[in-house]
Amino acid sequence: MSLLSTLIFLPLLAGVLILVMPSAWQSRFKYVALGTIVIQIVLSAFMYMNFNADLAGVSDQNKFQLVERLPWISIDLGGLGKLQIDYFLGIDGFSMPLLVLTSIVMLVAVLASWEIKTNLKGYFALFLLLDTAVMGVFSSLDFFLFYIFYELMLLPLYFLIGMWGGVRREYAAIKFFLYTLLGSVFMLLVIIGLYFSVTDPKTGSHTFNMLAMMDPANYTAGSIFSVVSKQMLLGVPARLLGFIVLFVAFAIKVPVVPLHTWLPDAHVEAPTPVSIILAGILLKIGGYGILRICFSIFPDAAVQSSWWLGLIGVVSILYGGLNALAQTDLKRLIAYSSVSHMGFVLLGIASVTPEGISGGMMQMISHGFLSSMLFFLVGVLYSRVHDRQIPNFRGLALLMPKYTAFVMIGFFASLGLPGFSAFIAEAFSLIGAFTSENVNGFLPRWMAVCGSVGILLSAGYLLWTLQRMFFGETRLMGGEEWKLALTDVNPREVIALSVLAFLGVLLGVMPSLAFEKMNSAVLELIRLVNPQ
Amino acid sequence: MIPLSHFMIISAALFCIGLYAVLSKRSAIMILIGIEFMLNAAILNFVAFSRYDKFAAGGQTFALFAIVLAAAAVAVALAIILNVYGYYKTIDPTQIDQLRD
Amino acid sequence: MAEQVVFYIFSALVLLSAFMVVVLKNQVRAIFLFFVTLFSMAGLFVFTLADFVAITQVVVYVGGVLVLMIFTFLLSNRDILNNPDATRVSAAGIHHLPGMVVAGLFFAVLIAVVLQSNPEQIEWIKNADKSTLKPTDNTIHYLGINLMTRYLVPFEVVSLLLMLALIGAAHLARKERKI
Amino acid sequence: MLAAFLPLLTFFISLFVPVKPAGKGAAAIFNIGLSLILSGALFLKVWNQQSFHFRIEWVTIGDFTLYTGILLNNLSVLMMLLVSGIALLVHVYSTKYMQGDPYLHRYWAYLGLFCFAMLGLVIADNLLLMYMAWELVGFSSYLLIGFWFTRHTAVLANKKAFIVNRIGDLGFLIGIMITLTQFHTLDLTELFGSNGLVANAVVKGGMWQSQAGMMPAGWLTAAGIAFFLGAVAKSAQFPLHTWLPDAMEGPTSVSSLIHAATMVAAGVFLLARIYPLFGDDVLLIIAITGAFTAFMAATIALVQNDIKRILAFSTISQLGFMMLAMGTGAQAAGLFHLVTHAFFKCLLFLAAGAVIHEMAHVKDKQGIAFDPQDIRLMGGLRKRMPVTFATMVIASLALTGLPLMSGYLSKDSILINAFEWAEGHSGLAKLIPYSALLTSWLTAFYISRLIFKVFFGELRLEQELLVHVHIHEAPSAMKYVLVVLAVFCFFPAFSLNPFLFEDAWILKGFPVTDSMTRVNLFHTIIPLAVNLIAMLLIFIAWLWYGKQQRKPDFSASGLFRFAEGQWYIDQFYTNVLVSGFVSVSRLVYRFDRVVVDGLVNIFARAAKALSVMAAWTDRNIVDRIVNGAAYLTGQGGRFFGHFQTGRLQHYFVTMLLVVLAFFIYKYYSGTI
Repeated sequence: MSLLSTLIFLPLLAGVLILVMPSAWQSRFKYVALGTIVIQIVLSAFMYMNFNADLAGVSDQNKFQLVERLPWISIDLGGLGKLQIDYFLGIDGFSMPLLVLTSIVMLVAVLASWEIKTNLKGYFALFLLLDTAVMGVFSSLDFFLFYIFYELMLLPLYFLIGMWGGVRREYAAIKFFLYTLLGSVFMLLVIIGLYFSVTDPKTGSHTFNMLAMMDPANYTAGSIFSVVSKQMLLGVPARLLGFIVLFVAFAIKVPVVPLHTWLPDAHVEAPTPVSIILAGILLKIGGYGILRICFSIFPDAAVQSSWWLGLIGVVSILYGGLNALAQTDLKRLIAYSSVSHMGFVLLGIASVTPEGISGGMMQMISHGFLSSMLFFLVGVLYSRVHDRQIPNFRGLALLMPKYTAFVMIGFFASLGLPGFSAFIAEAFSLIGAFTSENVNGFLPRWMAVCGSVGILLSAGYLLWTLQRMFFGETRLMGGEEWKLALTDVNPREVIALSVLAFLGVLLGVMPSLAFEKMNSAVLELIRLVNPQ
Repeated sequence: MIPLSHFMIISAALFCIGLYAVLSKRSAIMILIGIEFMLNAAILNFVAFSRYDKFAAGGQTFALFAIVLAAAAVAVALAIILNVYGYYKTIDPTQIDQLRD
Repeated sequence: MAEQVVFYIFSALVLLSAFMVVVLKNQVRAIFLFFVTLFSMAGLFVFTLADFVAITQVVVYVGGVLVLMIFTFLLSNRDILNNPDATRVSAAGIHHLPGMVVAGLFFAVLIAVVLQSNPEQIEWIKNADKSTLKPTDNTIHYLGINLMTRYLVPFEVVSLLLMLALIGAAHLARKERKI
Repeated sequence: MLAAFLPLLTFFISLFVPVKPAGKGAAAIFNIGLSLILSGALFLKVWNQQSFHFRIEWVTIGDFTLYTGILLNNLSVLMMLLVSGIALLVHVYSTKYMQGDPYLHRYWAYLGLFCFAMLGLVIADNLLLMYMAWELVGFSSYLLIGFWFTRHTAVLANKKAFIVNRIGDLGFLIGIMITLTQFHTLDLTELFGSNGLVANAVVKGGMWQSQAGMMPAGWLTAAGIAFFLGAVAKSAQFPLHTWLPDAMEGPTSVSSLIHAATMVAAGVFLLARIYPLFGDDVLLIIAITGAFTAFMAATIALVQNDIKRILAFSTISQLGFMMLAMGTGAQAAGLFHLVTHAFFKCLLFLAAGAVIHEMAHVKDKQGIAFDPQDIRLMGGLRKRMPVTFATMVIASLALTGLPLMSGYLSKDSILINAFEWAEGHSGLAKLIPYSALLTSWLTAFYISRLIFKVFFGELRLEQELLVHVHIHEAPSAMKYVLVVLAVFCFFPAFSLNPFLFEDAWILKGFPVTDSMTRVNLFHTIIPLAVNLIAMLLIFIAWLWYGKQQRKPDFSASGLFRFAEGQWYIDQFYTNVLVSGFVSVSRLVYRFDRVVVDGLVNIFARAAKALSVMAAWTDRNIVDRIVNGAAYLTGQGGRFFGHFQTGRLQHYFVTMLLVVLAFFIYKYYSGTI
């Protein structure tokens, strides 16, 4: 077993272990999970240390690291050629930071899982299965394998929301499930189309290998997605259509504005650890997919539609921000702020400039840490009094000074205060979007200007919340009872929050920790998308 | 010389009368009698054709077997009928309908 | 010519008595008419030059089967015995219809077959000049030889079977019913 | 470098080291003192000598490497000295002023953070770093304004301050984006050095061209305006000035440090840093904004009754002066005024703080509910707090710009420059120097109104509430700070010649515009005009407020109310913009719920309806068919079941019928 496989399947093993452990050991499940995640963090830290930043990756297998390629399914289909699916893993500058992010966010989620009281066996088994799936998504390079992991994520999430969630959990779970499934079903069509269009240059058979899909030379002449033949489908160029379908699938995950409505519901109803995973990791899969798949496989279509992508990004930023301003539920507010923040990712990516894509990636990482932190904070409050309505709280700073300090760190970090990672991320996304007109002319400058208004909005809603909930004289809806229940953060929570806050600051002060690892990959992607 | 076909016609008629008895009578004994008619009709044919097979005498031999076996069968059948009667207190086959669903 | 007449009389006797057997309501009478039928059959056997078979018929059927039947009848139909006068002919009941139809149809088919076939023209009958029985032939002679040579195995099997059947019958007719 | 990071150390010490507040205070003072010494050393080393630039690689994105580091030149060392100096004084002052506050450790931490951010701001060598420090300054200001977070108004004020500043930050960020796109660097020396990229960029054929890039010329103006927007927010210029008066909710020591001396000056500092970027039209906008703000704030200050608010508006007004100076090309004069203003305004605030401190004491001790900042309740404090009185008068004179004072030098330099500049312009620009002149007269009036109301006459608090209160001189730590600051209000600190601002050493440290020659008529007339009329106004104010003589009642006039309502700008923002925004957001949310999510739900409902229909079809048609088939089979079975009568004869009949049928069929088919 090499490192990546270990990273992927370790949680699965632990999950199985939990399943076979007797239920009488319920109280030990969380320590098993915690131990697993800690090992995972050690492994991913090791991976981070040994990552060679000079190898670009993206479309060249030789430039990937920790590559594992084993033939997995190989069936001779007679007239249809040979079905070739590889167990193909590898990391480059895009996936590596997200793997590290995943392991850290998982740690926080496990720490937040202390609040889960019912059916622990099922919970932790599903939790670790989810971990496996996410790790797999970020490291698989075979499209089929990717799809399997991608779908595998849905299952535990559906149950985690549907079984351990809030009042309307079934509605939220089904909404989430259907939304994501809708995207992925169409994705499957495109995958099959790609499969029949692409041949592996070595074996000559059709392949699901993503890297082979990135090279126009591998497309069979006259096939549906062939670069040269310019097939039309439903009156749209087939490649553009394929791009759009894949983009929609990932855009649901990101989420971008018209497709975002699952997010507030899912977040509000999900239990805290699942919210953390949702916001911290799952949204990133959308961005990652756009980079790894949409842009790399359909670079020509990406160039054509970058203007629209940018527009969607800007709309998401502003629309999410305005929506967040109107919320009275703290969790919902943060959920909408996620929409707004993930808009920066899209805007940055759409610019196809080094600054923009790096900024977008940074925003994903940063949002991973910060939104996890925010949801964790909401969870802290919710676990104490089972209420999250902003008007029901006032003057919490007097009762819970440490908690308030963490909330302020979290809020100011996510509103882009310099010194925190979000600032670097948003600034570079915007800079990328702004320079785009000079560099390649994809995005007009006003988009960056409009996008920057989002920063203002985020200050608005976060500060307003801070003012309404934490400052002023203490006045709680639940009266004395709440006052007793609202104890300050305990050591476990302090550890989880400190880790996140520390990482937020670390990346804010030394962004090169992330940038230098992904730089060559970013440049390679840009060369692939926009070869000039 | 009586033509063979006459024997055959008589045998056919007797067979059908026996058949009718088997199909319609309400008494096990009468059914048994019908069966005997049919056997006799068959025996008649045997012996009628046996006239042209002097040396082997197959027809007559089988007629003898048939008669003897019929007697044995009657003995067994009557024993069964007695048992049925002891069990059902009737020998009307229409009332012994445990085979129905 | 007289042979012909006697044959038809016997034939008529057979058919008529058999018919009466099946249509008579009174079973006692029916059984006795059955006796008449069997006797007439023996007569018909004689016309086929099978005298030994005819005698066997009389001995086995009339002497054995018929006695058994009457016994059984007496054992199982005491109520009918109490009222032996119900002599009505009852062939018109609706439940007789299927039997009648089937029997009629069968009869039609058989007659058709008989009429269509031409037994005298069958190859082995046509060429059977030498092996045709003559009224003067000793049938018992042939039968005895055949039974002890050609049909020895069937003969032994039949005898065994006969014994088994009789033992079975005796067992079934025992007093203690264990069915 | 170290000088900047010491206050950060304070921040961490105060937050995380568990010592008594007093110990933390001592540590903070020690740190900032060390900062001051280091700044002084640096100042001596760098001032008017070669500038010092040190940088390291920070991030590399693509082919673009962003460096970070420190740039020390005349401007930054001057600011460093100023910031650390005033910060030290305020620290010392705070030990007494904030004594006994339960959250004192937070206070020191925030103050440390602020000093760090401010020093970082002045020494940053690139725009991005500067922006970071810039926002951090805003953030620490947010923390300090909301220091008493249980006060509703304080919390509202800090939120407002941050958000308004955020608007400016937005401008700054856009400016950075434009600069980066155009020049591919953010380094200040590379950009704005004497032979820098900005200077070499030209506007040709409607395009703004530099060595690295090209943009439509409109973006040059846009960049200037964007940066200026940042400065407007930070320096509380119209229309983003409304946060500053509200910011007075913070502790007075904070107000004096942040909202009078240093942070608000950051806008001016920014303009000075990136001065070469501004084109003529942007400069004109800056000048007009400055002049208008100065005038507006002065009129408002005339009628306010809250002592700190008066000073806040005065600050806004003075910042307007600085902006005006920047806009009229007198960069040096603006900075000069910045420095002098820092001292006298800080002094004014601290003195006012001493007064408020005493009043608040009275409030706490006697348990009387009144506003300790209301000047209508003060009066006659001259005898009870003589040192405070004396220092405040000195500061006021400096503010008014009377001879021998530092303010005289700096203000005159601005005014004279403005008049000279106006010579070369026409139209609206002509009005600017006159409005500045008018403003400086108004300044004289409102500040003397303040002085006379607070220190002369009788203590109206006693008169109105009929109680006797004890008001003492400020504690010694505060007193000495006041005295030190007062020293810096006199001319010798800046120029040996009390009448000729041209001799001021600060002015010589900066590129001087060519009009700095004493040939012009303005140089004699303007100081004279300013001072004579100012004296007259002070006399009137003395008559009205000091002597309590009958004065015309303006309070009913529209203009008075207009000024008292602060020109209703704030109300406009609250009622129109903020609530507008909130209702827009509600609307958008409704849209989101009803339309976007509604659409999804409609889809879901449609799908559900479809599925209901399908279910109906399924149940009533498909299932009916199936059931029908089953029923038919059942019936057929039952029908055929009748044949299974259990009667042997029936079976036999059937069997024979089949045989017969077979025979008949065979017969007719001819095989038999």
